[in-house]
Amino acid sequence: MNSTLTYREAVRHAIVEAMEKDQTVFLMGEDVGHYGGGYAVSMGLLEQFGSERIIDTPLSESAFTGAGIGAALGGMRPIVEIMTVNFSLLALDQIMNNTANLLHMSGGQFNVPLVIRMATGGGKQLGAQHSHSLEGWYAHIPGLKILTPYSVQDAHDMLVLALADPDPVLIFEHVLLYNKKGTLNTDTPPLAIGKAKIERTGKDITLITYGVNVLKALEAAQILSLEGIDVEVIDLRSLRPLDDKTIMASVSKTHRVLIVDEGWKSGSISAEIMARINEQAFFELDAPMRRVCTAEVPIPYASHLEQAALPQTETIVAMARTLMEES
Amino acid sequence: MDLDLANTLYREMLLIRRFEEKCVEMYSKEKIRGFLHLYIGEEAVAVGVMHALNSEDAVFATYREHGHALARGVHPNPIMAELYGKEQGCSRGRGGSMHLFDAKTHFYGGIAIVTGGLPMAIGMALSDKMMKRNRVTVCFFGEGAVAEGEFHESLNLAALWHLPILFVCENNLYAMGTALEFTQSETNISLKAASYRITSTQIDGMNVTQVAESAQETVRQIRAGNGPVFLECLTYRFRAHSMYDAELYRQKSEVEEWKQKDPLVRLHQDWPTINIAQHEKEIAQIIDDAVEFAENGTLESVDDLEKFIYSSEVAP
Amino acid sequence: MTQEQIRQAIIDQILEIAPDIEQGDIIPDKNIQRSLEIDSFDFLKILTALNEIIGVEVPEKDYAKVDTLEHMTEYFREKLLK
Amino acid sequence: MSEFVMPSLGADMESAILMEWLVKVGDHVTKGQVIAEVETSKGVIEIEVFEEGIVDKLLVKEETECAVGTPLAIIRGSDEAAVTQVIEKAERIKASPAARKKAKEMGVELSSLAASGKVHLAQLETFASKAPKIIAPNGMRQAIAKAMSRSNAEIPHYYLSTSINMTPALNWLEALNATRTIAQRILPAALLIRAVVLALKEVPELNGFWQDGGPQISEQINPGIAIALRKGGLITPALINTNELSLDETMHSLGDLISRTRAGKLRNTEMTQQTITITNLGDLGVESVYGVIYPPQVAIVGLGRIMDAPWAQGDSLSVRKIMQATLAGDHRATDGRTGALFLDKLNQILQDPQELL
Repeated sequence: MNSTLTYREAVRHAIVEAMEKDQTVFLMGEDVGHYGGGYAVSMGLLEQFGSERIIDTPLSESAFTGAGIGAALGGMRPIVEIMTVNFSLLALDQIMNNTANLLHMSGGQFNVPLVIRMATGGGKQLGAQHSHSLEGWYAHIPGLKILTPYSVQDAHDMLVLALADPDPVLIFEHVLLYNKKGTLNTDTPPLAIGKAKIERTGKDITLITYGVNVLKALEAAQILSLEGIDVEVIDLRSLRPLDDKTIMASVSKTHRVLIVDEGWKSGSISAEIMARINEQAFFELDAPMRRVCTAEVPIPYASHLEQAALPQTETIVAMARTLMEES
Repeated sequence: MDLDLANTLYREMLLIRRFEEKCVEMYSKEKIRGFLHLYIGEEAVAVGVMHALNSEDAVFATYREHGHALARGVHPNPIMAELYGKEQGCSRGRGGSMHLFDAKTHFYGGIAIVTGGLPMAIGMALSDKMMKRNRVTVCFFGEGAVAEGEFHESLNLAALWHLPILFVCENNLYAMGTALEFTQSETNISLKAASYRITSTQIDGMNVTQVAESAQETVRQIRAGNGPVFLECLTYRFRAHSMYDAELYRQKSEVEEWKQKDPLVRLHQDWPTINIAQHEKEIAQIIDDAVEFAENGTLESVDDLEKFIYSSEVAP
Repeated sequence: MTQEQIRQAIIDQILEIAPDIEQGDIIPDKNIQRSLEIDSFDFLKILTALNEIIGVEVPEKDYAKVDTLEHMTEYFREKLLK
Repeated sequence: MSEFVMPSLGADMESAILMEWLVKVGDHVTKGQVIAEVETSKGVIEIEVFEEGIVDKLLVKEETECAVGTPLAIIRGSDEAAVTQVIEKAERIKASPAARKKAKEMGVELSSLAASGKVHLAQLETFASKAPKIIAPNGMRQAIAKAMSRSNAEIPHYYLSTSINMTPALNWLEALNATRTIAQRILPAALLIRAVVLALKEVPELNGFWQDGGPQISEQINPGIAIALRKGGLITPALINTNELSLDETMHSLGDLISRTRAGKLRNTEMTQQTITITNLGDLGVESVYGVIYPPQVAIVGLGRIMDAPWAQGDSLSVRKIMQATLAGDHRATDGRTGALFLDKLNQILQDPQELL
């Protein structure tokens, strides 16, 4: 079935679908019930499913994230919503020390089928404590799977995939995407975790990105195409595991790499991707790899500063031109 | 309480005592490495509480958990093998002393971040409640955990959600080397729990009879659907924080004083007919067997290093 | 020295001087120099070496009698018999 | 202090691979000492140093390809102090990894695309489209192709030919050889070279170069001897200073040169200092050879097969050993008259072979 809806509605759709189908699925987090969710994803769900399954938690990120782990160990399929990625740092002990480690340190006895959703990214003038992009950081941790849905389809599908996964999955929903409309097809099976998607084929540059920057990358590709620069845009979808195969195949075709990452450059997922290309496809490169990342500052409040800090369509276009000039 | 029960409790405490003494020996011989936190002196708490549980109940413990694992019924062989880092260990050598796990006995570790186990225990109890399983989750932690935010977050959730959970605070007076009075404005921990509207009692953790009876009663209440209970057990560790430390933070006389309250001695005083010689003999055999089992254990292939990161094979 | 030994000594020397030639390239009744592209220089080297091994010097006037492997073998055999 | 650079071992040589250093830092070297082996399109060649001194620094690792002129080593005078500053190396070609891979696949030297600076895929694609490269079976073929094309394009050749009665010379040689052990025998090839050299002494205009728009006569006579490699290909290394060699010495030097040519052990002077070329295809049975001059030389002597033929002398007709001698000359440097003079001298010498000793 095809329908047009927003990204937010697609996530909600997936939650409703899952909760209707499986009694063990429940949603827990700050303001997910009576308020309707910090980003209104769970609007109306309390009325539909009741307070036993749509659980408003106190401002106790560590406790309710840990409770998600315990419940998952106890046979439930919890979806833990953390309002924004910055707050997830309060739960880092549970996410890192417990969620990611349990299966391994128990010698394979205890897997944790936990789904954690959180809003990520800047662009809404929310300042330095509500605007960061730390998904690349989480991708550092073995034991976790890190998903970054860009499309309305993936906003839905990734939750479906995460709930079907036996291990902890973190989903990062970019705040600028919630209102984006798109088509949701519920008949085709979702593209698996760990598979990147080529959003646009091209022969000159491989542009690797994820989340909201796929949108900016596609805009940039459109502008560049008028100049005769043919950009291939890859939506990574999953930052852990990374789809090395799709990346390397594209690099082997275009010989030029541009990565757009809303994280900071230093120690970022873009750095990791570059390292992998270096390891696996060095002799395909015809120019130094380039990237557009967030400026190395806490995200400022003032709009012009915030916009200057974040990757923009224009900066992507400019970097693509540089890349072409270099080869 | 009868002689049979006294014999059982004595035997379990003795097993923990002798097992850990063997651990010290094996640590000295470098068979066991890493941190080794000994429970010697505190045996009455784990043994008394576990006695109140049935086989379906869930247990979360800390890095000082050899005693809890043994009292819970995890076989000494895989525990010793785990300390040896062998693949026959209860965590396949992936965990070590601080991370004993056992699915069969619902023993969830072995969580070595202070207070880290509390939120998970909350979740476990929550799942029991949501799935309408009549079982109890017991969560052990030290008095040092009280200083962490997760402690308060978790107690609040337990009370708020009316969860079937038993909090067991093993108050041995020292968080590593810092005495409780230096870190808490209110040193009566049971009062803190009570402030969350949790039924809370302070008991003598050196008296296994009292621990067992209190646990029996509280677990019965929890099963009856009366919500969480908090037991503060006053206890003492006879040995250093981890294997050896200089113990600069406490007086030798204080240690000697507490040793007068040794739970094994205490129980024997109450039940002089306990057949100590018989228990010693049998336990010596069990421990010899555990050492032999661990010695004969095999090392997991390094080829399998990256196993158990995900349930199925996933490229990084 | 048997005929076979002489023959083998000649073959060995040809292969020594012209390492790129394979034993199978040497056809018994074909002119050695032409068929194997051995120039007068190499030919002299071969005869010099064979002189050391077999002890027979081939004077220039007899060059026509040692043009093929067969002839050369026969030539040395006869000389040795005398 | 001086730089020892990759020598040019032929007008067509652009680069070579330094295969092996035969000296190490601190070694004392003498003028003319072979200090390294390099592999060129013509094979492995030993290269000599032209001054006396001490090896101060080796600048290039073994198995490195270097353009002609690349400093390979620093030689200091015996009394000079060791150099302390680092000698700047030739600018590295900055080829993208993809360009490097592609160039390797195409068999193109990056140095042929850029002497320095950057190389990207685009340059290789342009290169491929402009010069549809026929992949050469080997570099030697390419080198010959280049030199011969240049010769035919630039040099106006004239050709002369004469039949020479070789019977007196060969009879003389046979008698001489009959008195010698097999190891001391002289081959007709050496005898012919000796004869050519003696003739050149009389007609020196053919021994030299056409350079900078004018002829230059060389004092040394270093005939380039065409030596066929069995695996295909031809090299014409110089027999150095043949003008100072007796017949025996000529024979000996020729033997040494042929052996080293086939072993790939030539010296740089032998690769660069030819003053004329002698090609003798007689062994292959051809009757006459019309050669192509190897620039910047001005002549090539061709010697055909010596064969029995009817020979008229006065009224009588007899069978004699006859050889066709040809000369190709650079018409810019000499005229047919000079060539004719040379062939006549050659003939005279061969009729009176005693002179050859």
